[in-house]
Amino acid sequence: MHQLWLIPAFPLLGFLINGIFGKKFSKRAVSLFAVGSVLLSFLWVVKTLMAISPLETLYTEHYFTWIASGAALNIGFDLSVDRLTSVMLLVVTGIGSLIHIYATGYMAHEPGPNHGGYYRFFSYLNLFMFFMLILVLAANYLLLFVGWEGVGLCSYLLIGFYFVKKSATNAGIKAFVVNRIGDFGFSLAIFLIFIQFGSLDFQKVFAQAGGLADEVQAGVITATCLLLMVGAAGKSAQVPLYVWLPDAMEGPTPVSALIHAATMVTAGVYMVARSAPLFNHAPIAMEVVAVIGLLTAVMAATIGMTQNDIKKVYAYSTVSQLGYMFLACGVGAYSAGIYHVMTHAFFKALLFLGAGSVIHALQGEQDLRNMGGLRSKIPVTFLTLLCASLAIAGFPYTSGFMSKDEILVAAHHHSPAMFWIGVITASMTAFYVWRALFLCFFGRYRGSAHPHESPLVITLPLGVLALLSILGGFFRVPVWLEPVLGKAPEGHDPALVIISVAAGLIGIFLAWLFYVAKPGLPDTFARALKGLYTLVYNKYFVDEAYDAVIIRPVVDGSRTVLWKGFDVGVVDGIVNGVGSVSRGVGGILRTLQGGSIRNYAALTLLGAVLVLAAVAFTGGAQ
Amino acid sequence: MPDFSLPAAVPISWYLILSAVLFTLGIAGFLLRRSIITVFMSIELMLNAVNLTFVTFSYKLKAVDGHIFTFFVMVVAAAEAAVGLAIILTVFRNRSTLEIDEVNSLKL
Amino acid sequence: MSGNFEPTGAELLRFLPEIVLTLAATFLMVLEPLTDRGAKRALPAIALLGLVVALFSAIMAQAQPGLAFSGMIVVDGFTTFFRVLVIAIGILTILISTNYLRQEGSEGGEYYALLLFSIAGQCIMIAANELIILFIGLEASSIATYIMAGYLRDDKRNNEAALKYFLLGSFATAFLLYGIAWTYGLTGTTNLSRVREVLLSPASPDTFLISIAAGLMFVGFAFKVSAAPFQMWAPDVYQGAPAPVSGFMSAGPKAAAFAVLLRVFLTAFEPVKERWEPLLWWSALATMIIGNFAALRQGNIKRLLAYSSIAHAGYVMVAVTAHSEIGTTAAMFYLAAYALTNLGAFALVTHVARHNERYVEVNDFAGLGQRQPVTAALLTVFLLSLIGVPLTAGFFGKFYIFRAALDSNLVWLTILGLLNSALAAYYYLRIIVVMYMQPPSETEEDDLLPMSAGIQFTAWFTAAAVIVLGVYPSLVLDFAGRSAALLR
Amino acid sequence: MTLLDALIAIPAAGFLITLLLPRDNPGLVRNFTLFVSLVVFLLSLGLIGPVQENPGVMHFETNVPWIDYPAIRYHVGVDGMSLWLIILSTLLTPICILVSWNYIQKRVKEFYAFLLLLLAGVTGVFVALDLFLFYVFWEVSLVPMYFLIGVWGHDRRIYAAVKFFLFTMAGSVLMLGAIIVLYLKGGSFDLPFLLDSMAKGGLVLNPGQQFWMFLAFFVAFAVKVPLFPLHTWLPDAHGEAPTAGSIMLASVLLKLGAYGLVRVCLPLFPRVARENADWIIGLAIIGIIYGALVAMVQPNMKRLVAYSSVSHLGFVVLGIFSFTQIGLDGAVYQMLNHGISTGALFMLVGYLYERRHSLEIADFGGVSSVAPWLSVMFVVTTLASIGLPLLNNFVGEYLVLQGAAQVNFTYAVFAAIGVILSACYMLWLVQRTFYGETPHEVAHHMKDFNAREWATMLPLLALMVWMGVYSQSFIPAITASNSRTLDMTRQSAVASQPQAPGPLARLKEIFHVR
Repeated sequence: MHQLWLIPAFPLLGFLINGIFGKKFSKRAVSLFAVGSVLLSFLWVVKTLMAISPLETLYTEHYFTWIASGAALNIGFDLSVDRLTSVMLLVVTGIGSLIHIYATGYMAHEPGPNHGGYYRFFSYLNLFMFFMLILVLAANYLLLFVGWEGVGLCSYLLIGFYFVKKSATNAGIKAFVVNRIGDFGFSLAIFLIFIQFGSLDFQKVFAQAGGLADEVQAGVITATCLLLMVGAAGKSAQVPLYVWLPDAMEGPTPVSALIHAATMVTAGVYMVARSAPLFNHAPIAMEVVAVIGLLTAVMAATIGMTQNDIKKVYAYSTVSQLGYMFLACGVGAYSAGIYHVMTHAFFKALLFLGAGSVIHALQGEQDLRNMGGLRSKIPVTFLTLLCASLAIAGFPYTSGFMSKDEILVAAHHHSPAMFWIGVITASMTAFYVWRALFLCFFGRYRGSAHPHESPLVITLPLGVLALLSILGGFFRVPVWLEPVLGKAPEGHDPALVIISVAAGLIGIFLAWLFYVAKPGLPDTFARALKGLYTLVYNKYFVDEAYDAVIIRPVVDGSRTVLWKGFDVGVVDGIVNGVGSVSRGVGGILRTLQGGSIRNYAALTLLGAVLVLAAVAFTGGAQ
Repeated sequence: MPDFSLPAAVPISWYLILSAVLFTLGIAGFLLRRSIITVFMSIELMLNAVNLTFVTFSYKLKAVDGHIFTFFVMVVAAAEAAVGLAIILTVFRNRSTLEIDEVNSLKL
Repeated sequence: MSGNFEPTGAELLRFLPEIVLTLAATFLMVLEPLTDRGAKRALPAIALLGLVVALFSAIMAQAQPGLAFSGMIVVDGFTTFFRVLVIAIGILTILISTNYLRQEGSEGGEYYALLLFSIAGQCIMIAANELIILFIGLEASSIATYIMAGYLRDDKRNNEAALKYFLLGSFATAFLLYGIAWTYGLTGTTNLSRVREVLLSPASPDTFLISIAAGLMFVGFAFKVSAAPFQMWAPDVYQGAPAPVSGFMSAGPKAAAFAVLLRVFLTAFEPVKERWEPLLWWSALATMIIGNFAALRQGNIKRLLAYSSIAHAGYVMVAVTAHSEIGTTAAMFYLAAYALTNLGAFALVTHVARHNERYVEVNDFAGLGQRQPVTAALLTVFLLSLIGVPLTAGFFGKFYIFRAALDSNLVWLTILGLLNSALAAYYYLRIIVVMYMQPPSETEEDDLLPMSAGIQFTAWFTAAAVIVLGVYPSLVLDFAGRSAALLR
Repeated sequence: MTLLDALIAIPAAGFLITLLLPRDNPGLVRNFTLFVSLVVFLLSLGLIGPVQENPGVMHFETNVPWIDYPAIRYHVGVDGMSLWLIILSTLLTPICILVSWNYIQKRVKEFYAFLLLLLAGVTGVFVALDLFLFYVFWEVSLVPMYFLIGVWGHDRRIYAAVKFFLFTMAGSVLMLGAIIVLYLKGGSFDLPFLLDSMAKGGLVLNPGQQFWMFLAFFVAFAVKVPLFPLHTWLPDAHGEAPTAGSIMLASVLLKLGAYGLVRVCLPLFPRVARENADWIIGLAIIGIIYGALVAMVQPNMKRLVAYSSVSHLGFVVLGIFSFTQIGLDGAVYQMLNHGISTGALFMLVGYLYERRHSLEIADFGGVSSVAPWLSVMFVVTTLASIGLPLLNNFVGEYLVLQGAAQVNFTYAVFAAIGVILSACYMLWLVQRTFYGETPHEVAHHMKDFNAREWATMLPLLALMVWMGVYSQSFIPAITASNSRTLDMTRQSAVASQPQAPGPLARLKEIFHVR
């Protein structure tokens, strides 16, 4: 026993302490518990991983039976680690710790809607860590689902952190509900897996996955994998369920960095990679995954090019990067996907934290059009963001370059078309990230606030992350993962490398051209491609479409047709109808009682006649 | 030439039919007459029709008890008559009418 | 019918209750003019005494069951059961009436005398094993009740009730009598057992004519039990008559009439049952439906209870239709349970109605829950029993009846009956709603005094009985079961 | 007199004694009834140990003649399934008494008396093994609830109360008929005896009889559950009932119906039940989605929660008629979960009402700013009721859906939609009530929990977590008794349809595509 349970236990403890007593604590104490708990679990991760290595197979610890029903169903509360898990664990706890530290500074003068804001924020954050670690450590699908839903909850709570703002709470609900739609698919997948394999434990399931009849593979496994992909699409903001992520930027920036960039949104990728043994038997499903990933990458990238809110830009870039990861999984390069999960965690977290630092410096200004020329005013932030932008643009030997290269190579291996689309997307990515960078730090300052550099608690994590985004690629994740996820397709064709690098550089150059050299150009383009521009600028009107096609009809229909119509109208109508009918009958019968003796006598006579007729003419038994 | 000679004895059935007719007349009287007194009298008529039936049957059965029943019935009828007239009297006292149709305040 | 005409002691004993009652009644009549106002207080006591003695003699009579007066009277468990029942009803009626009469300012011995005569008549009906005796008992009971219905001479409602009851009653009786005559003529006897023998013998007369006779008699009985299609009189009379008398009529005469109906049709006319089975089936159904549906719209509580009593007659008819021993048992239990429940209810109605019965609308019970919680609670018990909620006598009554019906494969009649009883819940609940869930009306000029001793005793006693029978019905049921077995 | 008899007798006695207490001393009444209910609760805990040793069979059985003609016996017993339902009732009664502490100010005595009578009634239903006894308790539990709604309810209470009474009455009279027929055919009201003679072939019913009698029972239970479309009495009853009434109604009375289905309908009419499972499950699934959709558009909090109950109970029926161990366990467990979480929801809504004197969602907003703990508890309860993992409902819903999926995957697909919708209406309720700006009158009236309210909340909160994290404390008992029930309903040999060839064979099999 290596006490894996301690890893999630620490943040849970932090959550409980801060959640229950935080109101009475000083901010210092709150930060101590919050950051401390995460750091502890980080350290515990490192310790256990070292203890258990080499981790080539799943190491599982069973604690207690969670759900059992008869002999058929027995789901344990089991945690397990292997190399795949280890990467995720280190990313989650490592980045998590940094972001917690950062947050102590960022939220420092956060009064919160009620005085509890500060402790509330950190207790939520710790709760998120707890669920995220459960998700990663889970040894069976249902426990994974626990973390899955849990992180969804925390993201709901943190997006709606400023719960006085309607837009914030709306975004929270949107996130939760869209995730629920994904979870709908995920849960169905779980039922299928249980029906097919009689268990939900990864080991048992994957062990059987190999020896299945073809038609089962074609049928059940494909269905299962597609349903899993639905779940992943919800959590990792893939088409068509990506709509919640941009709105999620309503949350405080550290949240965007931790949950909506580095960790939670990559859970989908992790889940797909984890289910690799299943996907490998479902080629159709893998194709779907790849296509969805690519589609998402392109779509999000295009939107990203037109956004003016710095966080929105990075949000769409996140969506598009996630698309890359799914592309990787789809083409069978799971390890590359996870590799990109890690590097992306580095530079995207950095981008958001940097953006946060900028916003912090500008007292909450988020619109790129009101920034500019901050290069000199907040140099540290600038430099760190520069590193991140280089990484995401795939500048040679930065982390982003390494992982993205792996993916593109694998894609090319699978189908050149995918490779080319990926490349174009890459240059778009470079373009809008650098666009943001230029608009923010170059030119002259267009805003009104008085920018000032952030304190050390903020800049320190930035520094660390900057280092990671430049050099992080040298953790050769694919190699480390081979025993678990198999070899990524080989063959480093230098041409491909050059192409992808070139694409990135072109993107950067165009951004420079548009926003530094000739600032007039964008508007001319926008005017030239009016229709296209508005379409993209308004995110292809997807939200509006959903609203018009799904939400309104359902709500109005429920009100008018179901409730007023069926419930009140039909059912109660029938019930009350029976009532009034019987009252009516009663009224008719009462008119027999006219009160006149002679009528009564007549009726009596009539009755007598009836009686005599009855006895006289009935042949006997009825 | 048709035979107009009456039967030696009146057949039993004639009495029964007669009593049935009387009974029906009683009913008709009850239903058709407006004066409470007359209505009441038609009840007496019905009872007497029954008496006739009793006597007839008792004669047919050559048993005496039928006759005895008639006396019982007459006694009961007398008692009923006494009570009935008393009730009718009170009604008349309070409403000063013997129109049966006007006694219909209790209804529905 | 031949035999010696000096009755033996045993025969006298078997006839003792009737004798006692008649003597007591006559004594009251004689005493009435001799007593001045103050002494009239003693009259109800005497009546009660007479009833109690009669009660004991009825029970003693059961010690020597058998025929009396050359087979005209029969004393068996069935007789005793109903005798005891009607006498008990009489006792409770007196307890309800005394205060009522006092507040109406017409305490008179004759009221009690009439009550006793009526009960005596009912006892004779019950014990009669012979159609003429039966007729005499029925008339004695009816005539006395006619007068009681119109007891308050100067009250228009009383007059009308009496008149209607009298005219229609004697009208129906004529049919009954005509039926008796034909039965006599066709079978040559009026003794129930002999009629049965004749009908079973090869010398049996034409079943067509005999069933006509049976039909004519059914008219008379159905009228007395207010079964459809002869129920019209009941609402008017119950509404018009003094509340205690209405209570009495809904219990005593009804029970007696059902007793003779059972005796005549299940002994004498049993051989031709396939003739009258459908008749009873339809009559039962019609009675339940008319009673329940018409009650839905009633504002006047006396009239509402009248309709309810029609409906309940329908349930008993279901048991009669089953014409089996458990059917008879069920009917007996039901009549007892219903009599207790309804007397209790009418006692409280009398109490709430107050002087000159000014408060007999359902709405006059508004807020009774606050004003007199005990009254309201007791009335609730009776209403729940009428609905047939478990742990009340009414529930077991219904339960046994429908069990008997299903036992005789009257499936549809049972289903319809059950639905009827569900529907009936509505108008009983309305009273509870008014009592507990609506505020008292302010328009009342004279406030509600506490219950008089008699009414209090009646209400508590009947309520207790209703609940005891609801928890442990065997108390009554076992005896009823054994008596039902004795019939024939 | 076993412990079980005491659990019925003590509240019944308490009911009578309470009625005798002085009217002018409500404090005494409250304390007395609270004491009684707590005693009952503690005693009921005594059932757990013995029952859990061997949950499959009846414990604490008492079987004495009550009425000898016809043979009606006072036959009671408790097994793994009834155990937790009994404890649920005994737990919620003291909570209800505490909830009503300040809420009920008029006719205090009668109110608390009726609560005790209600407890006696429902306990009786859960333990009765004699069908007649079962019916008696069934009806007895009806009366106090009728008064609780009708006397202490809101404006349209009378309509609601009468509707409640008549719906249930109409259902149950037919059940009475069926019970009598069973007696006439089987010669006894004793459920175990009837089942035994059925198994031995002593009691044979032709298909027609079976169907109609099954229907009679089923309708009676379906009204109580309530199963779509017989549910319309529920929103009225809940909307108008006082808080305690709503809690008891939702948490306990609705369970009577589901309990009846499992305890009576399935074992007595296994064949018919299985044959008709399809359309019944259809209704259940319609109920799940329908209830959720209608709940979404309710302007009144209590009605919203009421419709959510329709949705949740749909899961229960779905699980029951899936005829799988997993589904049935889930159904029974879901009864408990719904009892806890929905009970808590009604309680919290009641607390909001006591503060704001309104149930219209529109009258609220920004409550969390002024009453943070109240809001936190509400949100937690909400999350429990929308089936968040590690909270109780998740376990039940998962088992039910897994069970349903094993019978026919399509069921699971449609039923799972309800899970999505539940998130919609509940979170929307939370947003409109607790988030946003705080209107003046809310800020003015709203206070956070006081000690009494904490005392009512914490046990339920603890249970939500406990039942969600460590269901093994509860489920084994349920499983044992359910497997016995299932054995009774087991068919001789369920014919398996032939394997369709082709790649999607197994998938078709799972989806029951033929």
